[in-house]
Amino acid sequence: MRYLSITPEEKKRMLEVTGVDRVEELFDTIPKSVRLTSPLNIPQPASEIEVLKYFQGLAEKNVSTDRFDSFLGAGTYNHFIPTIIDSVISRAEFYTCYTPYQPELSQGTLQAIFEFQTLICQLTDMEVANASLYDGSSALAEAVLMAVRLTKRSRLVVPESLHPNYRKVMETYVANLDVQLSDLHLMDAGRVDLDHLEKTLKDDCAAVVVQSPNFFGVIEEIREVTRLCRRAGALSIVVVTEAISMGLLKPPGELDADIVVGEGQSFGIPVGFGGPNLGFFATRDRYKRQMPGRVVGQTVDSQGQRGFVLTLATREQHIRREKATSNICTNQGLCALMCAVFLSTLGKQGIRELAEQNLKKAFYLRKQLGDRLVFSGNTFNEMVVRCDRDPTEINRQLLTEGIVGGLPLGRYFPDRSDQMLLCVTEQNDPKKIQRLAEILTRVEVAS
Amino acid sequence: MRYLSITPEEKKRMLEVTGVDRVEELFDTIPKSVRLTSPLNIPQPASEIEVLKYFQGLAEKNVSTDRFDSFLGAGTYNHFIPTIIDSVISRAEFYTCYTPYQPELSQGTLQAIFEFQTLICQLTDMEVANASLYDGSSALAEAVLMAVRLTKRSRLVVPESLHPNYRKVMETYVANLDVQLSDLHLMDAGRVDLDHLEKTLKDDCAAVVVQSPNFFGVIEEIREVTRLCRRAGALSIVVVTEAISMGLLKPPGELDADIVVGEGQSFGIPVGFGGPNLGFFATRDRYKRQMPGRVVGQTVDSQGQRGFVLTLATREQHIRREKATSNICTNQGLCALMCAVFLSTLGKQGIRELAEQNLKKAFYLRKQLGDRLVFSGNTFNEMVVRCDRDPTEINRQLLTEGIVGGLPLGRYFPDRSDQMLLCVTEQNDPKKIQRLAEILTRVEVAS
Amino acid sequence: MRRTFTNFGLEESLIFQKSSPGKSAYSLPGLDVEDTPIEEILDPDDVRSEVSGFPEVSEVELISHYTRMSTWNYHVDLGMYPLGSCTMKYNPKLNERVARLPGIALTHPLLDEELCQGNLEILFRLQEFLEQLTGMDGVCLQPCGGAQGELAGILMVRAYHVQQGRPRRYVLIPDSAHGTNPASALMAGYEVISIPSDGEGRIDVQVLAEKMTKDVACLMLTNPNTMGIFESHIEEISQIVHDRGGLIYMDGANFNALMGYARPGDMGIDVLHLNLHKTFSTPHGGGGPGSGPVACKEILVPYLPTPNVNQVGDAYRLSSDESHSIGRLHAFYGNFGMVVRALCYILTCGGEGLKELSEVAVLNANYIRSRLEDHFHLPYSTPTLHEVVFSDALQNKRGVTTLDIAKRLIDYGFHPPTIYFPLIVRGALMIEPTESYSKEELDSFVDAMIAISQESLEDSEKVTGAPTGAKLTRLDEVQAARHPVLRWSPDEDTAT
Amino acid sequence: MRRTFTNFGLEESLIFQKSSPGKSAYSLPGLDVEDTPIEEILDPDDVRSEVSGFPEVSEVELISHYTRMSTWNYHVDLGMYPLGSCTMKYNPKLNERVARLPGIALTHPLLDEELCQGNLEILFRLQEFLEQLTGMDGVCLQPCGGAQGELAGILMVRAYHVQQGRPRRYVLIPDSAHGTNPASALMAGYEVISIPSDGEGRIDVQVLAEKMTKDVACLMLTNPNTMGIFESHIEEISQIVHDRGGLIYMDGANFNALMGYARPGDMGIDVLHLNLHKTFSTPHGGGGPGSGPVACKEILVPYLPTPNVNQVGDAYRLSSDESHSIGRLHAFYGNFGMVVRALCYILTCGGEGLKELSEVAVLNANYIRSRLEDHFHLPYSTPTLHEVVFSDALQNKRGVTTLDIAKRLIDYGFHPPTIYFPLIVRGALMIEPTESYSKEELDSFVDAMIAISQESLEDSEKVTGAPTGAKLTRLDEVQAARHPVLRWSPDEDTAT
Ligand SMILES: Cc1ncc(COP(=O)(O)O)c(C=O)c1O
Ligand SMILES: Cc1ncc(COP(=O)(O)O)c(C=O)c1O
Repeated sequence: MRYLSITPEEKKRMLEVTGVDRVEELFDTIPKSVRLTSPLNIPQPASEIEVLKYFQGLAEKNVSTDRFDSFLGAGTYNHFIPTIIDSVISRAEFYTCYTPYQPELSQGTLQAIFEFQTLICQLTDMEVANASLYDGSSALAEAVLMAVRLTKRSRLVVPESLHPNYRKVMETYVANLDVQLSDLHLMDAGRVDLDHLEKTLKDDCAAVVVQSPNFFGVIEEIREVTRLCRRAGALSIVVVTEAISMGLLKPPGELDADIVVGEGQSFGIPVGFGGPNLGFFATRDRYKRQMPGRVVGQTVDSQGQRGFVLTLATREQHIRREKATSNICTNQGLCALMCAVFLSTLGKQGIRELAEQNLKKAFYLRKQLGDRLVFSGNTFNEMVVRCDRDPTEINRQLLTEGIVGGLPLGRYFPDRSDQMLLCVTEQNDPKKIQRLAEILTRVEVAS
Repeated sequence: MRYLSITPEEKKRMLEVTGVDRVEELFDTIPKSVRLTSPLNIPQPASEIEVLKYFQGLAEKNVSTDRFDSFLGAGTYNHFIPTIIDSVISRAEFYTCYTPYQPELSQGTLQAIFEFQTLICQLTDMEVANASLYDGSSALAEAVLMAVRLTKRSRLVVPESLHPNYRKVMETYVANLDVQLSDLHLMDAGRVDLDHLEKTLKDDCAAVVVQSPNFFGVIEEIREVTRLCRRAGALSIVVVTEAISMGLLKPPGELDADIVVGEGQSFGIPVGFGGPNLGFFATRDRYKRQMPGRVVGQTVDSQGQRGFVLTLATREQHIRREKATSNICTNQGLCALMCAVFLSTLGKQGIRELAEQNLKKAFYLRKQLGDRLVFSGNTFNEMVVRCDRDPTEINRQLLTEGIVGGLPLGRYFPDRSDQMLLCVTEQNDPKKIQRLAEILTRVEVAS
Repeated sequence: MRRTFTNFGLEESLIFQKSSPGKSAYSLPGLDVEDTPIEEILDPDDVRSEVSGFPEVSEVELISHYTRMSTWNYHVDLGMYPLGSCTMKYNPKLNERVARLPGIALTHPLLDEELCQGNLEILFRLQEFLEQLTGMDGVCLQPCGGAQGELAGILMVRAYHVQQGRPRRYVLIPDSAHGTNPASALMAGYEVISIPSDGEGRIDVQVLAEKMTKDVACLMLTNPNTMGIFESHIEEISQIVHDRGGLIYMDGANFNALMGYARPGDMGIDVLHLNLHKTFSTPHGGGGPGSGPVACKEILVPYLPTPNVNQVGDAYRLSSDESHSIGRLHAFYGNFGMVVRALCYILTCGGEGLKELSEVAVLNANYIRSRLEDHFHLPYSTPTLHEVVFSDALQNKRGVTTLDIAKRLIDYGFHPPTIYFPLIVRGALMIEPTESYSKEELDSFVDAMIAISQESLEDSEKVTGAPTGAKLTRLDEVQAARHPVLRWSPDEDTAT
Repeated sequence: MRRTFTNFGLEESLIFQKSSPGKSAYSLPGLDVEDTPIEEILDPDDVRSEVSGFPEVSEVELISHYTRMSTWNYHVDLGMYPLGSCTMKYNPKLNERVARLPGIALTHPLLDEELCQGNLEILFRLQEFLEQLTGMDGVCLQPCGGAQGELAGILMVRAYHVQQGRPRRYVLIPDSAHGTNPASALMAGYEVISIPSDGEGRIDVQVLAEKMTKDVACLMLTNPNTMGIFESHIEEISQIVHDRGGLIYMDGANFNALMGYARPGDMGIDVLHLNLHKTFSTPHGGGGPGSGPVACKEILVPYLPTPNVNQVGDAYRLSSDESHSIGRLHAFYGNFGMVVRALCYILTCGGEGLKELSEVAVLNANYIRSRLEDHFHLPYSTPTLHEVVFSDALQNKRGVTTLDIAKRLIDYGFHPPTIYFPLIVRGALMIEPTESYSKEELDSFVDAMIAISQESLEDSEKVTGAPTGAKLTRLDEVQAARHPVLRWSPDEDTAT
């Protein structure tokens, strides 16, 4: 067994020191009655070659973006990943260590996370950010819990344009707390109906959630939302699932958001069948002691040299137990590092250029779809199209041309079963975009 | 340009310090008359995405062993490569440093090479080994030069069963020195004709070269060759192209060889279109000061701590210039590291087991080929088969079944144009071996 | 041979401090569609100005930035990392390679089921293996960490009770439990009742019996517990809890002690979580991502989070029955990449290998215990499995604390054990060697511990002043918390 | 900010010292064909006993073995590595990724041409680009290093002269040349005549003119030469050599100074080698593999090593005309993996990028020269390009040598420059910064050099006793050479 380093001879000597004859005796505290007597029903060890072949075989049963042009978005985005990210995170120094409990031996991780926190603050234009949460959806759930704690109110206002899976996760987290949800309608533009919001916002409202660009790709009027929130004493929670958009769109912080959460997968993390992803969480300085999750802070050592530590631990489960701001312990550290490398690679120019390419390539499709677009509001790189055939059937056709089509919305919204959510990124081939448009608009062309 | 780290602003300040106005002035010592005035006819910079796509496109135009079952050997072998090798050599600490000229900053490389030298000695059963040469063929050429230096004789005896490309490289190296080559016949068994050798071996003979397993896969009678060499005062040079064979076959050192050279590619190095490969070179202690190439030795630092350095430098070009034992400078360091990791991974048991599997799987094919085998001598994992159709045509048929066939020997030996050299390794699927045998023996079966 | 020597390391400023205009590390192809001006696409009011403060550096600088920083970390590939409760075992390189296969890593989570059968098989097989290993009837791989697994489990307990008529009010948790347990119980809407440990370091069954009322939804038990001690009264405990209609949740963080020897499903456990990043060798990544699958008995299967994978004929399907489920915990399927690695590990080890590694993990811990028990105070003499908890009681007499011992270990070239946890041991030193390392490495650790114990008696300043051999000396955590500096900004930057 | 701090490193014994029976790091599938006993296949006399001394260790131990050892190396990703003549530039990660694409890395060299068109295109395109860059007419990518490139080139020169009637006898080589030049000339059967350098650090044209007889086959010139000085009289030199029927070989190791500025083909060079592992960013790998393509003018094309790649219509073909070729230098096509990386680099940089990087390389070297020339003796005041050579003349007055300065740089966290080369400068310190690093890094190097110069005057023992900050102090190279221990063996093992 190549993952074990003790020889039979050594085992014997160690047992002697331990004072038992057979290793099984070390398990004597487990009552016989609950012992497993049969061998595990798990196959014999497989060699490296066999394991590799097995997984390669499975990989061939998937449709992956290295072989197909994909227009799926909806919370997971197919973006370019600079090669150096994997070089950095493949250093065992980064990926095989634990949460940096012992700062003297973990300054590499700590400084990287401190930089990550800074980058997230800069991008969202917020004051503080944590070291990551599991994903965008649980980050939203944590934000909502924080808002309830802070405001001591119990109503949450949630628009239809929130990612339906985010809504579900949020519902799971608040299910057993004394919290009510109010739905918010959409306007034809595909944005939140601000009049409806104004009416819904009462003094029992803890927070309003708004996603922008929203699930349908439409850019929300965040400034108006935060203004209404301020007036009602509710907190505004802005959700971003397509983080690249922040390279171009006005940052939620500038629009007076109280909490900004979202998914950082677009920043250098492979689509990876949806995980590991990266929940980010940013808020105002005044709320930092109510923030969930780990935070790295700057300090000095006993000789006055700058160093970094995990801090504000009194918010956390290992100190506060049931009084903690969250139960989270392990987070998505390495994904935060990937994100930091990504953002530092792109830098000021690159993040803008990348966002612009997404905007313009999506617009290139948008223009071709014309009146098939369901919503009139401005979009970033996603859009909803109305189909005159079953979207699933269209997707089947697209697949034969090497294209993975969009997301049939009927899966989430029965009244939208003729609609499809499309995403265009810098990765899509213009020819495939054009072909997609052709097929969607039925100007069939021999291919 | 992401590989440059100087800003335009810094450039200006640096030019000031340097005392020139424009960077072009720094090139003023190049006469105008020989300056390049037009831009280079090399395309515009390509982005990472574009470069990747370009190479992926090229990769698809190749037939590679991840998608085909291959029976090509003949000096490059398709063996299993443990995953940890790439993990180790992908550490920048190993792959981005130079030849360890400054031992205090290079102990990692130096100790690894010292271990490599030891492993090669153990495997060949020789006393000293160097830090690597370019490949097996140039290692042979260097061995021959060394033999000429040592014996001050000028005749080399070379059998037909030597890898033809090795022979060519050797010829290139000795072309302008006062050296004569004598050919050695083969017996029906596919081995060197020892009687002919005995007759050929005169007192002008510097060395006899013998490859085992030889180019046709047959195991040579090395003991007899070295015995005849001793008697004639010539040096014996044993060449090994399929290094895995040493896990099972009697080591040349035990058979009294004077110099053992060969190709270490089988030890953890990808087939890689033939390069980088790994020339290894081992000899007797008494000849160490005539050995070509770098050597690492053990020593102590000024405080008596063990350490390693490049040593016996007085053999080398940077000290001895035209009196050096070879002109080699850069060698195949990282490949030597791969080899060391490979051999340490397999260890005593693994190298044996791997060699046995090669032997037995090749034998499985051998048995099925029956009287189509050209040579009767024992083989390790290669063999020559006689075809009743054009070997190239057979290969074309095999390809349609996902099989890359053997090497048509007509390429090297016009009189063997109906023969094919086949190699079977642990990587070959038994079903494909069987299918290969069927097609070669024409017991055609509907597939 | 000594374990350590001194060497130089390279300092590195923050990436923001290396930035200057005109450097860049990225490259993008030119826009390959027509270039519509942004104003024609967006409301100019929606467009931001440049991201102020964002770094501008070259690729070369980035690589040396991270390479240098990386050298400031201790890590598993360097040597033993005996952080108790964290199971810092070797993270196989093969796992990493498999998880990066393009056909696996580059798949979108919202693909039609037909287009991701390979991934669904991966999920399904791991579900099955974990059921086998734990003796449970259902598994959901969605939770992204142990804590989220706990939340899932307790939510399932609650859903079960609701179905029975009422959610009940309390969760019983031993005082030795990990902090995530009470925190998770609270998030599920429960109040926590703490159960003391008995003189053997086990849950006090007497007290448990008293507190276990009809208002208690469940007991959250860690087994083996955080002392490394198996809760031998598990059957009695099970009887007590179940008799009063309660359920038992097991924190499976210590599952590395049990594989092939005992299954929670055979000891009355109703629901548990595992940590793939502990027992199943997926890397900790400096804090994650991990994965905390939840497993349960038949009665709780309807409440598992959705979606999960089922086998229908030859095909794998995502479950669609959400009627009783507690719902979703993740936008997609959790940390799938960790699932791939764990499956790769299980296939590599095989059933017998998993058992052997639990065995060696337990042997190693007991060997360390035996070699150290003359030098460090052992708060409980009860036999332990995969880890052992000492205290600083002996050293404390000379003013040396657990923190000092931990920091001094750094000077000896080791990552310290977990300290001050579990809370029931004053000055706890929780040592978990795992099965990975050689006897030479274990002995070297033991020797260092003994040397530190000696130093504590003879030369205590060496210990209280440690570390002196690392990049930094002890860090001022109080200042960090009192005057939090949580991000770089040009003005606050005192370090340039 | 300081550059260095002290940290602990971990020791590691030889792999053989970690070995014991019962551990292993490998796994193989079971034999999947019938298991014939070995005696039935082989003559038992041909079968060896076990490989005595071969290591038996676990995968975990192997990984920590190499990981620890790796930390003892200084390397390019850590910081500036100003090893003159070696062009230690950044090795792009993208190159590494591309070279590992399975469709490229897993191809057999003896595949039919039709089955490896992708690889042949790679070879062909690099041949073309190198022709462009050098202004030459033919390129062969087979040589595995600069030295083999030299051998190839001189063999071609010889073949040419043989074709003209006689091989001639001598090769002229400046005394500043690299040791491989005379060694290669010898291997091609020539005798070497050394040409002195003039007062400006260039080849003495006067002497050249004298020595350049009809018996001289060629001049081997390095340009810019090993002083970093461009041989400005190149046209005159060319005239002299060619007038007497000789040829000029150029050692292109310093080509990083010239890209986009000048082409050897435009200055009378007949044949040259390049080092892909210098100018074209392929990694040095701790000593190789490198790649030393040879390029030549039309008149020498027939003599190029074979095979090479030609384009025939849409397809790429291996050349088959061997009639005049000097033959093969490698069993296959040389270090193909390095060819892939170099092509990747050229495509990434583009023509303009390559020019810019030569520019920055030259700027950086001149900046360092300007900042250091008040502190170190500059043997020649001639302007230099991509590197600069100082001597220890000033420091030597206080007993401090070049070796001392080099070792002291280690304590400052830098890899030393090349030392004692070129031989024409006593105590040479040859500094080549390359284009990769930031001004901050260059300044930090300059500051360290100045500090050392100061120390040499004020506190010379700090310098002569260096290094003290590395893993080891100065190593005894004399003992190593006098009593060579070139392999581990159980008895000679004094270190356990
Ligand atoms: C006993 C125990 N329970 C729960 C947890 C929480 O697990 P995670 O960090 O994966 O959320 C831990 C982690 O350290 C633990 O040790
Ligand atoms: C000027 C010069 N010529 C030739 C060489 C030899 O090149 P290689 O090491 O690639 O054989 C070198 C290498 O250092 C060199 O600097």
